[in-house]
Amino acid sequence: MTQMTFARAINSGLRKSLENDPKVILMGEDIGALGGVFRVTDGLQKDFGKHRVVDTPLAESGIMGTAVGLAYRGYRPVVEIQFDGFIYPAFDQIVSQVAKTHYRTQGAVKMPITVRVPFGGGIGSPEHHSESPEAYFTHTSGLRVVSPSSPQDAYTMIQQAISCDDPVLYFEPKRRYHDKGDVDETLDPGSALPLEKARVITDGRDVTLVAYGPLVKTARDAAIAAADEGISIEVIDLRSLAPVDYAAVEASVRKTGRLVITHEAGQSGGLGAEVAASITERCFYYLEAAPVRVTGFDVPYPYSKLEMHHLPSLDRILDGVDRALGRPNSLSGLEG
Amino acid sequence: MTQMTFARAINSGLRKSLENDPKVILMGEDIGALGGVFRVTDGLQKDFGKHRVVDTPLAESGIMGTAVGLAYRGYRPVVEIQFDGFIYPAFDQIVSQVAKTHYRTQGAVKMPITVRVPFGGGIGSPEHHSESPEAYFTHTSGLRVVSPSSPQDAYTMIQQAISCDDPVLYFEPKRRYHDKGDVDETLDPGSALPLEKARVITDGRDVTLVAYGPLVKTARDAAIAAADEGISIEVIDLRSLAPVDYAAVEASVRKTGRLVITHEAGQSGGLGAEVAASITERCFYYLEAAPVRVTGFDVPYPYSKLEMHHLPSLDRILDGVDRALGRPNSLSGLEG
Amino acid sequence: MFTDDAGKGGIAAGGPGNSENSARRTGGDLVQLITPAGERISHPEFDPWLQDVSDEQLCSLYEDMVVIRRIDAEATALQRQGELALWPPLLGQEAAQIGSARTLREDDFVFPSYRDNGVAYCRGVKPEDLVRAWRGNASAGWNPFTVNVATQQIIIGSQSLHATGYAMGIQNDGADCVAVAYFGDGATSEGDVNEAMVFAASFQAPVVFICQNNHWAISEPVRLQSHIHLADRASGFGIPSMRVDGNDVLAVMAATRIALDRARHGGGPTFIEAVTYRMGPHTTADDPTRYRDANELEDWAAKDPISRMKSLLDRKGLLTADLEAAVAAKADAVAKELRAGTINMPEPQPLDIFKHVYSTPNSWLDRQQDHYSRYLASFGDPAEAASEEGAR
Amino acid sequence: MFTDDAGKGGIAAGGPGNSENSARRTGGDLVQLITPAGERISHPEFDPWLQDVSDEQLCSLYEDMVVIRRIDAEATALQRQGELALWPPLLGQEAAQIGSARTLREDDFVFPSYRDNGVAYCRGVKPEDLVRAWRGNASAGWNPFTVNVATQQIIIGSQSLHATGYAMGIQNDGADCVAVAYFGDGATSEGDVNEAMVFAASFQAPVVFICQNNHWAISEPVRLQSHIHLADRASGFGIPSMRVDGNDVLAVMAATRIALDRARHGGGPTFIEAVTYRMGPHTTADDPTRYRDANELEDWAAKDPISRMKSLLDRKGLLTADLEAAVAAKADAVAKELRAGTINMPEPQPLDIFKHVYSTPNSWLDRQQDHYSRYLASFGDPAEAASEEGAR
Ligand SMILES: Cc1ncc(C[n+]2csc(CCOP(=O)(O)OP(=O)(O)O)c2C)c(N)n1
Ligand SMILES: Cc1ncc(C[n+]2csc(CCOP(=O)(O)OP(=O)(O)O)c2C)c(N)n1
Ligand SMILES: [Mg+2]
Ligand SMILES: [Mg+2]
Repeated sequence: MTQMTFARAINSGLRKSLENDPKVILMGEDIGALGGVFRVTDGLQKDFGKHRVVDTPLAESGIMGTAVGLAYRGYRPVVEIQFDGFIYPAFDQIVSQVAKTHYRTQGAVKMPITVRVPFGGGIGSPEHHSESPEAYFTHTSGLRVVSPSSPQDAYTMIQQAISCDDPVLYFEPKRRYHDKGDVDETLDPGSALPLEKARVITDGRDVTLVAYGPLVKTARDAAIAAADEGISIEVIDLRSLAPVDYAAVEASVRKTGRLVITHEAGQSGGLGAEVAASITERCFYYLEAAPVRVTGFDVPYPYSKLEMHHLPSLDRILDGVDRALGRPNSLSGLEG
Repeated sequence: MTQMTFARAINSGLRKSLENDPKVILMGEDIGALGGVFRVTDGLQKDFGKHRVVDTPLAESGIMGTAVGLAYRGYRPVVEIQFDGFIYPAFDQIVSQVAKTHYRTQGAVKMPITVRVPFGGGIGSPEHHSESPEAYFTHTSGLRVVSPSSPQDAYTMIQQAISCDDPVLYFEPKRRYHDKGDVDETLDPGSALPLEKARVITDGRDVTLVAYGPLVKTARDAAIAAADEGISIEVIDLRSLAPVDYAAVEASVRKTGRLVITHEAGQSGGLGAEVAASITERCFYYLEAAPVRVTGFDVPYPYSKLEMHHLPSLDRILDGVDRALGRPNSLSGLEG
Repeated sequence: MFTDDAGKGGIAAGGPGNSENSARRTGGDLVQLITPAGERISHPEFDPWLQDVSDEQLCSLYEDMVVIRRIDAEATALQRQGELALWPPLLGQEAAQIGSARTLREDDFVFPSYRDNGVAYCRGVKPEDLVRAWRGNASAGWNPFTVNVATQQIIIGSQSLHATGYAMGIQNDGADCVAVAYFGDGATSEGDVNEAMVFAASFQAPVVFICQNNHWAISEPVRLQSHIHLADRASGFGIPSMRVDGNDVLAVMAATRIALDRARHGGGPTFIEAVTYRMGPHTTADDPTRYRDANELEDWAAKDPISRMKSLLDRKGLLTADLEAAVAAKADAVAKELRAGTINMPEPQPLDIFKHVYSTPNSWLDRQQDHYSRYLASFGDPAEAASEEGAR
Repeated sequence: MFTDDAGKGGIAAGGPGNSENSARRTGGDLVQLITPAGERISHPEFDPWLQDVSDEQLCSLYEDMVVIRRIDAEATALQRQGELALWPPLLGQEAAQIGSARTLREDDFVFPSYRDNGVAYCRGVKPEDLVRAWRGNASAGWNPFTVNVATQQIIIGSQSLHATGYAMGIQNDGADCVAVAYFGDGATSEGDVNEAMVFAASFQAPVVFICQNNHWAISEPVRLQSHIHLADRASGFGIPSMRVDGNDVLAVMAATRIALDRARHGGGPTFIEAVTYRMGPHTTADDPTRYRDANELEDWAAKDPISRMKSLLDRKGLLTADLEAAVAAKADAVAKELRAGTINMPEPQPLDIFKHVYSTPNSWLDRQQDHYSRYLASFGDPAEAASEEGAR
C-alpha cells in the first residue's frame, strides 16, 4: 500500500500499462515534457520516449482520428483530452468512428482506445474547463464509459480500460486529483472488481444514494452527516456509467425502497434520468417514492464565483434524501 | 388549405420566412441548384438569390461557425445539415458556441440560428443516414429542440423556430417527407400553438403514449389498432423535445395512470429516460405501473435489411402498451 | 489484379533513387503522359518511374479499368432492378483508381471512400463484397485485414486521419509500408483532411493522400471548395504535391510510385491531386441534370480514361481481337459473379443487429437482446415482427 | 487609444491604391521596419502605408504598449494576491496586438482569443472588464456590441469561423468594414481555422486572420504544429499572406493596413503571421521551466517590442522626460483603475446562474430556478447553501 494522490495513481496505472504492453501509446496535447496540465503524465515521456508518449498538434479531431488509425495498426492508444470542454471537436471521430468501427466491420477491427477526460467543476476555472459531458457518451452505443472515485480505483480502472478491447471513455474527477488515498500497486487489474461493476461504498437501510466520480466523496460525507440524524444511507459508486450495473442498484433499492441520484451534469437528459427510469422499470413495486435527482442545473457551466451553487453539495443531497424519505424538505408543500 | 407533402410544407415555411425577414439566410451543402438532397429547399435559391440561399463548402463545423458569425452580424441563419449522421463535425460549434453565446454575453449576443436536421430511419439508407441524435441536444443547455410530425406543424414550426431568438434544432422526420397533409398557409405562426407546447393527438383513457417526429404516425396507428381491442390510448405528440411540455404529459398521466414513451434513438440515455424520470417525479402517486420505453436498441444504427427490427413498430408499441397495462406481453413472467 | 512487386522498397527498374526534384515542387502544371488521343508523351521526371511497365502490364491495366467499369454498370443495373438500395458510380474515374491502386504493395494499407470500388477491386475485394453494404446486408463490405483496405468511409474526409494514424504506427514499427487515403475534392474542405495534413507533416508520416478531383461534390462544383488547385493546398502544410491527369492511368501510376517511394524512404507524406471527372450521378439517387450542364459531360467524355488507354494500346499494336475478347470475357465473368453474389447473398438474421457492438458482454445490450428475442418468439414468423404497419 | 480614421475606406495619406503587389506574394521573408536596436529600416512596399503616422501617433503607440504591459503586470499581481483565479499574460506580444488593433476602424469587428487583452484595450474595453471573467464574476467580460469586439474565445480557433461568418454578413450588407480574427500558432492546427480559410477564400469574405506566432502553445513549440512558416499555410487556400516581425509595431501596422484595405475593396481575406514570443508563462498556472530553455527567453528579451519602440523614439528625439512621465502616469492610472475595478466588482447573486440561458422563458429552467430559490430560502444565509462541506 502506498499513499498517493488521485493524479499520481493514474500516472502509476499508465506507467504499468506502458510497461506491460508495447502497443500502448499515449497521445495528447502537452502530455510530454509538461506532463499534462495536471501532471497526470508526469515523467512518462522521459521514461518511455517520444514514440510512446506523443505530444500531438493542437487538434482534437486529429488526435482521435489518428488514434483510430493507430488502433487499425494494432496499437492501444490512450488519448488525453486536456479538459472536458475540449472533447467536442473530437465528437465526430468518437461517435462515428471510435464507437462504430467494431460493429461496422463485424468485429474484424477492434478499437481498444482509452480516452482520458479530466471532467467536472469545483476548481474555480473559466468557461469550458468544468463540464460534465458524460451523458453524450453514455448514450452512444459502442462506447464504454467509466469514472473512478478513489486513487485505488483510478489506478486499477485505467489499466482495465486500456486492456479492454472496446473503446472506453475514462472520466477523471479533476477536483479530486489532489485527494490522497492508499493504493495497492501490486493489485492485479485482472482480479480486481471488473470495470463494469458498481461498488457499494457505505451500507445503509433507508435510502440508496447513487453517485459517481467527483460526487462520491460528497455522497459519502452526506451519508456520515445523515447518520447523525438517524438516517441510514447506502451509497453506491457507479464506476461504470455505460453500462450501469443495474443489478447492484436494483439490489439496493429493493432493500431501501428509495433512490437518490446525484451528478454535476445538468438534470435534463443526464445520466440520472437514465438511472431513475431504469430502476423504476426494474423495481417499481419496491419504490416508496419517486427517484430523486440532485444535479447541476440546465445551464452552461457557470462562472466560478457561482459554481458552488450549481454543483450538488452535501446539503443539497441531504435535501434530496429528505424528499425521497418524505421528510420536510425545501419543496415540501409543492404539488407533484 | 392546400394538400402538400411534409417536405413541401417545410419549403413553404422557409419561403415565408425568407419573404418576411431579409435577415433570414439559408446555408448548407447542396441546398441551392439541387434544392437539397430531399428537395426541401427546392426553388429557393432561384427565387431569393445566392446571397440568401447559400451553397457552402463541404464542412459542417465551418457552416455552423460561420452561422455564429452571421448571427453576430444580425442575421438569422437557417442551417441545413444534410443527414443526422453528419451533424457531429459541427458538434463543438453547436455545444460551445451556438448554445452558450447568449449566456456567455449575458444576453448581449443572440443566436437565432435554426439547424434543420433530417433525422431518423426507415428509408433503407446506408450508415450515418438514419440516426436519431436528438438526445445529445436535449441535454445541451441553451438549445431548444423541436420535431414536427405533420405537414401543418412542419410549416408553422419552421417559421416559429426561425423567428425564435434562441437557437433551435429542428429535427425533420425524413421518412415522413413524402406524407401528405392539409396545410393552411394563411395560419399566422404567432397565433398558432406555441413552439414549446405538446399536442394531444388522440384522446384516451387507459394509457398515455408519448411520441415525436416519425413515430407520431406509428403511435396514432397503434391507438387505432388498440381501440379495436378495447384499449383507449391517449397519444401525445411532444413537438418540443427541449423543453418537454411536462404539464401536458402530466395532465394526461394523471388521468390514465400509465405511460409509454417511444423513440427511434437508443434506449439508454434517450429522451424516453428523461420523460420517464420527470413524469415519475411529478406524478408518482398517480402511476399504476412503471413508465415503459419502446425505443431503438443500444446499437449503431443497423444496416437497412434489419432496420425495421430496430425501429419501434406498431406491434412493438402495442406490446409496450400491454406491459404498461399489465396485460400479457412478450416479457410476461420476467421478473422486474 | 496484381500487387506492384516492382514497387517493393522503391521501384526495381529505373526508379530514380532520389525523388526530391520531381515531387517537392508543387504542380500547377497538370502532368499528362497519355493524351486523350492515346499518344504517349514523354516526361523526364515521370517516365523513369514507368520503365518496368511492360506491354503485358499495360494490357492488364486496361483490363482492370474495363472490368471495374463493368462492375459499376452492373451494380447500377442491380440498383435499378431493386437488388441494391443505392450505388455510387465511379464512371470516369477508372484510371485514377486503377492507376494508383495497382502501384501499391500488399502490405500497404488503404483507407478509401464509398466511391473507391476500383481501388478495392484491385486490392482483391470480392465483387459481392463491393455491394454488400449497398444492398443493406451489412454496414460494410469486407474484413479490412484480409485485403489491407479499410471499409469504405462515408463520413467525408474522416479516413484521411485514420490513414495518417496508421502511418504513424508504421513509423513506430520501423516498417516500410505506406498508408494511403483516398478522398474527393469536396473532402478537402473538411477540417479532418486539413488536420490530417497537419499531423502527417508534423510527424513526417508515411502516408499518401490521393485526392480524386472529379469536379463535383454532389451538386457543388469544385470552385466552391477552392479557387486554386487542390494540389496547392498541401504545400501550405509543407507537404509536397503533384497534380496529374487523373484520366491518364500512367500519370497516376508514376505519381503514386513517386509518393510511395518517398514514404518508404522516410520522406514523409505526399498529396496527389488526380484531376478527373464524375461522369455519372453522385449516386443512383441523384439527378445531375438539376445542377450541371450537359456540355461539360461531353467535354469530359472526350477525355475518357478507357478510350484513351485503348487508343494507346492500338497505337502500340496491342489492341488485338484476342485481347478485346479476353477483356470482355473477364468483364462478363466478373459481372456475372457480382450479380450472382448479390442475388444469393445470405439474409442477415434479426438478432444480428446486437452482434459486435462490443467485443465483450455488455449488460445493457444483453438485456435488450434477451427482451427482443422474447418479443420475436411471440410471433409466428419473425418477419412479421418487423412490419411497420403491424401484424396483430 | 484611437481608431484609425486614416484607414476609413483605405489609407488617407499615401496608401497605394492597389495593394496587389505587396501582399499577394507570400512572405517567407520576415518584414521588419524597426530593428531591435530601434533603427527604422525603409521598405518600399510597406512604407507607403505608414506615411500618415505622425510623431504624435508614434508616441501614442508607445503609450498603449506600455499601458497594456502594465495592465498585464497588474493583473498578474492581482492573481498572485488571490483577486483573480487566473490570468493569461501577453508579455512580449504588445507590438503585435497594439500595432494591429490600432489600425482598425470603429465599425470593424474583432474576434479575439483569451490572450488578446491588448487588442481589447485598444478597442475601448474597460480595465475591469478585462479581468471580469478571470475573477470568476462572469463568463465573459463585456458586451461585444459596445466595443465591436466579441468576447474572448477559449475554444482554440473557433473564433476564426465566427469572424469569417461575420465577414460574409458584411459582404451581404454591402458594407466596407472588416472582420478580424486573432489566434495563436497552435490554433492553426485546428480544423476550424482551416475551414475558416476555406470559407473565407470561397466567398472572398472581408476578413483578416491575424496569427500571433508566439512560438508556443502551452508547452508545445510551434515546430510541432508546422515545419514551415505559418504564413505559408494561407497560400494553399488561395489566401495572400504576410509574415512580419510581430515585435515591430510599425511592421504589424502596415501589414494590417494592407490587409484591411484589400478587404474593404473587395479583395477578400488576408492572413498575417506576426512573429513574436510569449515571454511569460501560458497562464499564471503554468510553469514554463518544465519545457523551455531559459536561453530562448533571453534571446527574445533582446527583441523586446517596447524597448525597441523606445529606442526608435529616442533616435527620433521623441523620448522626452515629459513623454516618459506622461506615459508612466497613464500606466499608473490605468493600473489603479484596474485594481480598484477588480476589488470593487459587484458580486454576482446566486440566482444569476439561471439568467440569459435563453432569451425567452423555458419551462425546464424556470422550474429549476423556482426549486433552487426555495432551497436557498431554507437557509438563513444563501452563502451557506453553497458550501461543499454542508452547513447543516
Ligand atoms: C461529414 C459529411 N458531410 C456530408 C456528407 C454528405 N455527402 C456525401 S458525398 C458528398 C460529396 C462528397 O464530395 P467529394 O468529396 O468530392 O467526393 P465524391 O462524391 O465526388 O467522390 C456529401 C456532401 C457526408 N457523407 N459526410
Ligand atoms: C479546443 C481546445 N483545445 C485545447 C485547449 C487548451 N489550450 C488552451 S490554450 C492552448 C494553447 C494555445 O496555443 P496558441 O494557439 O499558440 O495560443 P497562445 O496560447 O500561444 O496565445 C491550449 C492547448 C483549448 N482551450 N481549446
Ligand atoms: Mg468530388
Ligand atoms: Mg502560441
